[in-house]
Amino acid sequence: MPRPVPLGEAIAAHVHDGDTVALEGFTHLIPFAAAHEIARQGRRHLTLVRMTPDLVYDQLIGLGVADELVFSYGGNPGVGSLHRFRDAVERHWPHRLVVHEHSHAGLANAYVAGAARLPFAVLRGYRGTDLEEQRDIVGRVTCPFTGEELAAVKAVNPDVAVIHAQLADRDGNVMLWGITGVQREAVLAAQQAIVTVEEVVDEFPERTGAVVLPNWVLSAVCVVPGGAWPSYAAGYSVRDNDFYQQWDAVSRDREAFLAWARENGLPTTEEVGAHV
Amino acid sequence: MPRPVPLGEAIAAHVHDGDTVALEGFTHLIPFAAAHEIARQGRRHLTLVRMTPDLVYDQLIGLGVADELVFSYGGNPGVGSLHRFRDAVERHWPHRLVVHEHSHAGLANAYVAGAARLPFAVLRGYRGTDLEEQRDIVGRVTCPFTGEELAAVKAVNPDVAVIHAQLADRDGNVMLWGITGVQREAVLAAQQAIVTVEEVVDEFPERTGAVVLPNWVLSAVCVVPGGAWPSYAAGYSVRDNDFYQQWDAVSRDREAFLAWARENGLPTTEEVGAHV
Amino acid sequence: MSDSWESADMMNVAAARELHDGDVCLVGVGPPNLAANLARRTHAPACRLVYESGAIDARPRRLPLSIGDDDLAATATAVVSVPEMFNYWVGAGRIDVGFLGAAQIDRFGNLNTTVIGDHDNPRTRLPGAGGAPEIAASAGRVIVIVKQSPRTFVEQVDFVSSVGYGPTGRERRARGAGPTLVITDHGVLEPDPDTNELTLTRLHPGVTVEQARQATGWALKVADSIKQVDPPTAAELTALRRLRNREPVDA
Amino acid sequence: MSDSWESADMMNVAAARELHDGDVCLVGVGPPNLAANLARRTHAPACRLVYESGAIDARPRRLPLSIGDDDLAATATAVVSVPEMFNYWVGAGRIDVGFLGAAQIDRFGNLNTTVIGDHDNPRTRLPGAGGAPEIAASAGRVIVIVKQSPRTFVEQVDFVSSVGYGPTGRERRARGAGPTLVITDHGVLEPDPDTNELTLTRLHPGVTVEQARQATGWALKVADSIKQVDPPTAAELTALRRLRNREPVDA
Repeated sequence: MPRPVPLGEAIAAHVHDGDTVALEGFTHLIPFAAAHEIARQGRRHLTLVRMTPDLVYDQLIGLGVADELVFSYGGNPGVGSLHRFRDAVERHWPHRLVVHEHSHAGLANAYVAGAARLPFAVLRGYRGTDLEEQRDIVGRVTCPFTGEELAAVKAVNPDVAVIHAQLADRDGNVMLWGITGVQREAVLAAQQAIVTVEEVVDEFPERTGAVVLPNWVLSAVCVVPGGAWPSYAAGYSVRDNDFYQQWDAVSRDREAFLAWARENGLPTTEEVGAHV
Repeated sequence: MPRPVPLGEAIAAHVHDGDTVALEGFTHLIPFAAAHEIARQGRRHLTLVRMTPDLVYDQLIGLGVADELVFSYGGNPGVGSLHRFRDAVERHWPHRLVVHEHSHAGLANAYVAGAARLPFAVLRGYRGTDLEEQRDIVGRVTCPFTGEELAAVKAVNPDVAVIHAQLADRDGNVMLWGITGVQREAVLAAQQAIVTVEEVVDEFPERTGAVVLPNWVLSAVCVVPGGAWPSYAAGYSVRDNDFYQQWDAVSRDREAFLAWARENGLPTTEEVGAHV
Repeated sequence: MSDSWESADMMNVAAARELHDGDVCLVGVGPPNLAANLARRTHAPACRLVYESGAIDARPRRLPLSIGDDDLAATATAVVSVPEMFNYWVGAGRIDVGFLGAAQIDRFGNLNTTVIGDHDNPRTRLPGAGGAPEIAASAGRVIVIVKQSPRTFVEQVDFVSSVGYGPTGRERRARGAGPTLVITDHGVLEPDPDTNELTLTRLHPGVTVEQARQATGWALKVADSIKQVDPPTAAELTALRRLRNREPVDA
Repeated sequence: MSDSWESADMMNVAAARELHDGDVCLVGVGPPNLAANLARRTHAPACRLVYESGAIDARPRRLPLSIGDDDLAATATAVVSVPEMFNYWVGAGRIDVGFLGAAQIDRFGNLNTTVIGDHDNPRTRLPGAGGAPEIAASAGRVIVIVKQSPRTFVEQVDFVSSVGYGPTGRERRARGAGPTLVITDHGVLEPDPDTNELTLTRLHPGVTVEQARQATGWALKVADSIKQVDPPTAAELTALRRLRNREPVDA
């Protein structure tokens, strides 16, 4: 269904309990609205994949949506900790969160391998770090030509990728520009892809550095202006840096967090039930 | 020297006898002018790398510039054979040409590995083909996670890459668009990179799909309008399909070829001397 | 408009008919280019043309002369780099149909586009593999378009550039189904469901089984119930002629 | 304008001074971001800022609050994807200087940004590795910027997120030179040429060797001829204050 569909329909159709879901967007174009819809629908037991969990996963983790997290940098950029993430890892609230941890280069290449439908990718890096002890996702390969040993990462192939973009055209093709992060790879690595966009246009403008995704690799396109708030969509909005600052206080305290969830109609674990 | 320099200077400074040189451009933006300058300066014993040798390498091979060729498809697209290439391989005229042969996917990934300064790249493909018998450039690796055996290609790292682009800016940054092929990877895989451009502008326009290369990965930028003729530069020229047709007759016959070389001031092997 | 047509026309028309609306088709130079664009101008206007030069959903207004024509980039939904094309699109298995040609083909659909004779000292140096090995391995279905002759349909190919079903027909271990159709100027061959041996299953109008046998360098297997291919329609021949004349699509 | 400054200012100024015109610098969040932009606004206007978000030659007009600010993309010569950034730029060794921070550092420059305590059941969960392991491995020089305290300068890091010179100082087998400088609020440490043990080689104004020793969780090696760092100049302090106030560059 590449033509615009309501976001609720897209999430209901494609995101299921227990799925591996990647919501991508590197600081820019983070699909917050789609994340909140996933939470609103009470999805549980997700494995969440994202290079930078950021506030979007801090919220989902606090709400009890995720059982596992695949990531490479879990901070509130420029502010400090992700407190819901820390609470889940350090004190198992609302439940234990299992982490699978990469470097940026590692997770980016795991998506690259996934997009190419290769089982692994080769990179420099990891060597000598304790990240290598996660042998189910970080391994080694030997170059058949030089004998050099290099790091290998297992491919990531999410069930669903969700991204936010600036534009769709009438055929449901999608265009994003600015910092495009790893979104192309996340979409192509996934079995299903959902895209929220700022608006639909007749024709795409020229944009250096833009990523264009043809409609036939997308499962659903939803028109959600402002769907990246409090992150931003270049050309449409600016990052709400105040919200990122304020989140530190909200997320630091379980009660403050639960109040925020109630205010935003986002059900918590007690409301959804831990087992579904 | 990123500021515009004369093409002759750039070739003299950076392309040496015996070098491995990649002139890239996939049908589009083929750096013919730079190739002719290499021939004009009498370079010899080059290992030429290019996915599609096309007329540009048919000419260099006929002129005796190359000892070896790394490639993946050696035809005159839409017309037929590359007769100078065939004559060199089949009848060793003007001398024997050693070939190292990839598929497109293989050579593209060899550049990718080269650009990342990795010793090899992994890909699907090659399995079961006789191309695998070239074990110095095609190997196998086993996925450390799944046990699956995959093809590996040895990285390509040319001494020099040469490309043609539409634009440079006043700082010597370069922009190309349209079919951009493997040029980004060829430039980044090489030790030195020379770019000929159609023109210099104050500011780059917005162009979806453009590749922008910062001046600090380039050794020289030369202003050579029409430098891709008889191939084309999108937005500046169209492909001279007639020349591609006519080349079939010129190249089919050694005498006709030598006459063409003389007319164009391109020295042949006898004129340069086989050993330099 | 004339109803006269040649065996090469029939080959191109038959190939075009195998493309369906919505199919993602990887298009190479030569007959594949003609067949894919013919399909798009006749029964399958919504088939998606992908060129290994990087053009995705190209809608060429005239028949492109090469796979790197500007018209392909200018009309495409997206243009990607060649490495991305092969890694994320072809190798990842996003191509439904790959059209391939060959200088030699054997009874198990293995293809040679590299050399006649020895690789190091070839009698005839052919263009080489290009994008074919990965298309042969990864496309959902591979359709080979090739004129039938004993020189081309050989007992053993001199060089395996692209794998069909392997030396004995049982070695294929790739993602896609392999060469599901070989369309020639004589008819259509399909792999036997058990042995993968290419079997003549359809004949073009005016061609006999005996002619097809004579044009094959091995003892050609013929299906029990061989089908007749419908001759080209007037619409198909008109579209084909216009493509060959490089008339723009809206002329 | 005041001449008063704090030890954190000195740390940032000292870090900025290590960047030279023309250096390609990979900039992360926090102090590295401040130091790199300070260098660009003072003595090294032509140093090249690369952000792991994909911005190459970014010229931010105000201090970016994150490494993904629109201003970085809008002012960059080129913006590339994150995989391309790590594969073709960072991993390929195109970065001259990488600035890194750390929650823990040991005497051989190994860095922890992952956990305090056990990885599976950490006492404190830190953000994680991010881009640091590959920057640590591949940048020509690595400059660590970190405040000195016994909690941070530890005998053994709880988790090796990024490799300096390895557990005994002799295990480094990476492309770049490793942590050539550790800049703290007390002074500057450099690896011993023979053993790679971090050695205090420079002191910030007003800091004593004894204070530096007290702020270090191991028996700190001190260079025979320790140098004094010049205090921040008025120009440096002004630029630093303007950056912190997020004043635009041309204001």
